[in-house]
Amino acid sequence: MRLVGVDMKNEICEIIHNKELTLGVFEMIFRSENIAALAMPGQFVHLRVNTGLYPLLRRPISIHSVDKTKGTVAIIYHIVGKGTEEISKQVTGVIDVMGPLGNGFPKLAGKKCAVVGGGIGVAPLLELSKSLSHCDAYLGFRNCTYKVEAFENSCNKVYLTTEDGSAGHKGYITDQLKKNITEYDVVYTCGPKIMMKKVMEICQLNNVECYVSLEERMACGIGACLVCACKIQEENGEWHHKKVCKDGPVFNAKEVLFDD
Amino acid sequence: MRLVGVDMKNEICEIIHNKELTLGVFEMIFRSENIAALAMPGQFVHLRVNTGLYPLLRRPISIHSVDKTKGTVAIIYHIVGKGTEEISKQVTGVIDVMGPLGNGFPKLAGKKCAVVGGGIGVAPLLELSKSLSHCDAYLGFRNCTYKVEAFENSCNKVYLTTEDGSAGHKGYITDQLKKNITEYDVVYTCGPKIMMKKVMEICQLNNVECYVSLEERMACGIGACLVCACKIQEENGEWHHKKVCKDGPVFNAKEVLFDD
Amino acid sequence: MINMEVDIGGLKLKNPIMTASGTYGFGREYSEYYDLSKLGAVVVKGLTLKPREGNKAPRIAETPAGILNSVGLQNPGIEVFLQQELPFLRKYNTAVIANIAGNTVEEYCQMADKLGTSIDAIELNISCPNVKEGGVAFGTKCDSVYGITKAVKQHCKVPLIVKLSPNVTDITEIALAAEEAGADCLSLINTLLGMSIDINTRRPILANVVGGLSGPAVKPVAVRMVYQVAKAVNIPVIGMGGISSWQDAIEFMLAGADAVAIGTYNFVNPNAPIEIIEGMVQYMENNGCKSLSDFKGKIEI
Amino acid sequence: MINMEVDIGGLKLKNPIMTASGTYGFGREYSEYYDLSKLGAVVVKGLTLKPREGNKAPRIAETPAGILNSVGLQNPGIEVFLQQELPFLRKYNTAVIANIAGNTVEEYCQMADKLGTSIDAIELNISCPNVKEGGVAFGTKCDSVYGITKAVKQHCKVPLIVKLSPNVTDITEIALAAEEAGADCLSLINTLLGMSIDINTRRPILANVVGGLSGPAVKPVAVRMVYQVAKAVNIPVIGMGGISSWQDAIEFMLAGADAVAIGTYNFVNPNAPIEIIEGMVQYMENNGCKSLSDFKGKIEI
Ligand SMILES: Cc1cc2nc3c(=O)[nH]c(=O)nc-3n(C[C@H](O)[C@H](O)[C@H](O)COP(=O)(O)OP(=O)(O)OC[C@H]3O[C@@H](n4cnc5c(N)ncnc54)[C@H](O)[C@@H]3O)c2cc1C
Ligand SMILES: Cc1cc2nc3c(=O)[nH]c(=O)nc-3n(C[C@H](O)[C@H](O)[C@H](O)COP(=O)(O)OP(=O)(O)OC[C@H]3O[C@@H](n4cnc5c(N)ncnc54)[C@H](O)[C@@H]3O)c2cc1C
Ligand SMILES: Cc1cc2nc3c(=O)[nH]c(=O)nc-3n(C[C@H](O)[C@H](O)[C@H](O)COP(=O)(O)O)c2cc1C
Ligand SMILES: Cc1cc2nc3c(=O)[nH]c(=O)nc-3n(C[C@H](O)[C@H](O)[C@H](O)COP(=O)(O)O)c2cc1C
Ligand code: FES
Ligand code: FES
Repeated sequence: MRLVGVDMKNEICEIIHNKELTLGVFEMIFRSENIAALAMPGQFVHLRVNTGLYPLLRRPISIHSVDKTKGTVAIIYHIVGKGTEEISKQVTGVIDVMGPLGNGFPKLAGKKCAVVGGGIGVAPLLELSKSLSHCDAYLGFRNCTYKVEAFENSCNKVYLTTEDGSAGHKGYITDQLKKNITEYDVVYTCGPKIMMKKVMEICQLNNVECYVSLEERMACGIGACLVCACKIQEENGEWHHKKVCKDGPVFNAKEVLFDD
Repeated sequence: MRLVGVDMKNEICEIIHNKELTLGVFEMIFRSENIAALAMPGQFVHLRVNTGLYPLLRRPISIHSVDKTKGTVAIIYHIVGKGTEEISKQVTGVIDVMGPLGNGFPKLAGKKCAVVGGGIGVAPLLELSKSLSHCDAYLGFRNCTYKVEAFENSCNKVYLTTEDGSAGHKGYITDQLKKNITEYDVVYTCGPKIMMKKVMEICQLNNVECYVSLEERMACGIGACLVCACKIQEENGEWHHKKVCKDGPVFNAKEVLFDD
Repeated sequence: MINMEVDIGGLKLKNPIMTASGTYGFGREYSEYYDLSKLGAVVVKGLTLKPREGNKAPRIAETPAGILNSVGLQNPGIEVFLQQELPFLRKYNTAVIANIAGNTVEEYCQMADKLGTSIDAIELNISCPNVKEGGVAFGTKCDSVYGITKAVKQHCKVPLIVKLSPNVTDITEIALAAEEAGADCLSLINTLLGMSIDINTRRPILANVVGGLSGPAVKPVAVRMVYQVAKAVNIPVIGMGGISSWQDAIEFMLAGADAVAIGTYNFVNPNAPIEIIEGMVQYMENNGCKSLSDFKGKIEI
Repeated sequence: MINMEVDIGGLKLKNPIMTASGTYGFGREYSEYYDLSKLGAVVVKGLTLKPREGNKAPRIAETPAGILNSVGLQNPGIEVFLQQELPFLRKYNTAVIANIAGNTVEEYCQMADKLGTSIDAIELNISCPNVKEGGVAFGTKCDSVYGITKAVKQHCKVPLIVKLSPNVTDITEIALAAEEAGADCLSLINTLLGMSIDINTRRPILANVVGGLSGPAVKPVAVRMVYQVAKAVNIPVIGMGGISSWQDAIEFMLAGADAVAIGTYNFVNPNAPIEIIEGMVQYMENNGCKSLSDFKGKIEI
């Protein structure tokens, strides 16, 4: 007796390209008709690093964009450790991918939206911005910028900041957002925790709906192991540990409780 | 104060080629002027498998031949497990090599010699046969043969057997040796334990000096860890555990005690 | 015809491949990857009497060929399990084993009562390194293992599996205590207590400081313990700890395990249990084995 | 100026990097790779009163990120060590520590007598899993650890290091027993007891059936134990178990180790100890550390 559709699998996907965009930031495109067809902005894929037993676990990476006609998926990732470094070395061949996983950003029809991305956090926001009828982009980087043009094509207006002033405004992207916050109904954000906290604060003060994409260390990526806990507040004020991988990674900002 | 020369090191050597000779048997040539200059027939190199932590240990492989002018070293190896499989995949780039290690075959001037190799055991015998003034080769294979021509160039006579009769005589190489054993003063052998035992027996019966190259699982490869124990009988009849890596791999057959 | 059936202390499984507690939730997630009816048994996430939120994140660290976890028994409590999770699992033709953990012997007994015969077996988790009270403390002394096993056995209407901690001086001593107290089956190993430090932040990677080590790294310890325990006791043994391939599963069974569980490796390869079942069938065919007893415990010393 | 000196229970080392017993012979082999005078200390292969041939081969098996060994204390005996091996090591400006193992308490004491002050410290190996008599049995019970430490201490004219076995339920209990009995320093961990089976031959890979697990796989267990022990005792601690990089060495020192030893990784990279010393110097420079106490035990919980 089988009541649930058995349709998920890990796919062995052909790597089409895997190139450095800017210092330490890579873009990989791989072939998966399945993921390209199903993916929603904000979902992620779970990649197996093909060097055997160390690192043992898969690595979660957001889906950056998909090409449904070609059946391809693009991701952008930053080299921060062993796993991402190994992935960056796989320039040809195949990669073992689970996905699309998690819940994407809710798309609210007819609203005025802003996407606010910090660094590699811009990755999941591009596809989202394309799917929104009215959207501005706020992109904050430390020094190197990437994918700005793509946002310029998909958004009304792009605000750009770098911490060193090498491109766009010098400073933090949240300062730009603060100035214009009253123009928006909904804000979507992904980036360093400290930036997202700030964005959440700005939205709350101005009664703007806000969705955040959380990050936590993962094992299974599908909700079975409970290692990716985040604190989520219920309507009644109680908090519970929810799973970033399955209940998220996107949450409504008003539910999210950050420790410290 | 430093009394011993600190001249050994593990070298990162450029791989010049790494190709399949016959089903599952590969030849690798890498550059190492140091090893090419110092190596004696019967010595081995200890190769690091470059996939990280599993397999963790290096793999001992006999030096097959060296080209002193070009400064290159050739090895022949059989894929039997994870380590050799990974090594076979490294077709370009570099490999981390310790060597030359161990004691080679003693070359006895002016003697009539035979080298007896079984399968991959032929590897260390080629260079030896080249250095002997009078040498016949006995080469036994299961089905695929390799390097026979090279022995034909370096030896007086080459006896060849395969178990399936696909090349040379059908049968075991030890049967060939038995017929001619009285022609030799010294026999050098390397191959499966069962073959070497047989060779040792034939030599003993005929009072022919015999040197065997032993194999044992290794860790350090240089004599520090004592994992590569073999039983060696002293003149007085007592046996001791000696180190295949440092005291061998070549031993005088009359000292060797095989268990079971 | 190959028969993979095995009896683990009164519970018959169609094959010896189970999933390890805590690595498999309540089966829902992996049911989207394959038909759970193919499994010998599903062992569910460790249950407690009341819901538990578990430890703070980060709850996971990677180590050479292994992982450290400090989930800390997050679970919805036994009532929610019975009402909302068990019915789902019951749609499949596979045995369901409840892994339970309590703060006191009484709590364990109460849980056994509540579970009654609604599940196929109970696995007593007296070896979880990630909770302050109870947990590992119960599992490391012979007399407490004996006491708790004996007590729960009286409340347990289904086969009782006692899960052993590897963090002990002599595992056979503990195994014998559990057997003597009436355990129907033993399972081992739970995780080894470990720790990992981020040298940049100078903090432990796990918010809980220490955690349980699992994955391929622990396999040699697990195989040794299964071998020792299987020799010492007369009840079936479920082996686990680092199994990632059918070869590993066979290794545990040669060492004496009657069945095996796949834990950490589910995270790496969601189809691992199925591939291991298939590989084992192939192995049996290639080696002319008609039933598991043709190789179980057949290590030659 | 960076000062890497450390005092391990009365013995001053120029730096905290030592080589682990049994992985380094008597130093001869690695002396061909680098100048031994660069090391904080060399710990020699475990010595016994009489020469020992050790166990049958195979004595090594590979496991995920680790190795199992069953050398079984092959060594030429303490007399030959003193006459033929020690003089060689004494040519170098590094501390020499003798690791000793006996079948009885008396044997340990006799060896301490024979060693006298010819070595710089004695490491008591009461935790070798590869010998039948004595060995691990001494090391797993508090009273026997106390007894043997106390006895040997009376015969020991140099600092006494007690090497702890990880195969115990509570390592701090054992550590405290050793401290109370007069140990000047503790070292840990020795190997974890493990086993590996060749599924084709159905035999254990090691002729000795079981062996000791070491290498990166055990690092999280070792770090946890060093952390626990360093918190519990007031004597210095030498940490080891799976160290393969300077980062690992720093991790052990943050956990509380005063010095560290490199074992298995010598086999992989013969220059590992030197590279680790160099990496540690670099780390100290980058982090503005003037002495080891600037980071030793400085884990933030
Ligand atoms: C839902 C989700 C989406 C993500 N999308 C992207 C993306 O589009 N591009 C990108 O560059 N990165 C993304 N990340 C972060 C990315 O997963 C980590 O940078 C990566 O796992 C680091 O692996 P490593 O081996 O290189 O680093 P290591 O530091 O060696 O990793 C050690 C461990 O920490 C975990 N880890 C380290 N950093 C993070 C992190 N920030 N979040 C979660 N786990 C972490 C690793 O998975 C691993 O278990 C995402 C994370 C999540 C949870
Ligand atoms: C001195 C010496 C010279 C050798 N020369 C050659 C050669 O020229 N060509 C060649 O193909 N092979 C040679 N071998 C054997 C070779 O070292 C093994 O086949 C190889 O280590 C197997 O590694 P693996 O990972 O592929 O196999 P696995 O079976 O995965 O290895 C598992 C473990 O067993 C050890 N092992 C397996 N087989 C042997 C063996 N026969 N001898 C020693 N250790 C073994 C491995 O090193 C490893 O520790 C030599 C061995 C020695 C000791
Ligand atoms: C994330 C995680 C959670 C676990 N939770 C439990 C649990 O709730 N109860 C339990 O008895 N064991 C638990 N375990 C231990 C496993 O069931 C198993 O005994 C151990 O992981 C060894 O097997 P493995 O190496 O295949 O993972 C957990 C293990 C992991 C990795
Ligand atoms: C081959 C081998 C032989 C060993 N022999 C001894 C020994 O004689 N005495 C001892 O106290 N420890 C011995 N050990 C244990 C090591 O000293 C060390 O405690 C252990 O290997 C953990 O460190 P590592 O992971 O860095 O190897 C031996 C270890 C190995 C691998
Ligand atoms: S990663 Fe396993 S539950 Fe989220
Ligand atoms: S391999 Fe270490 S002594 Fe021979």
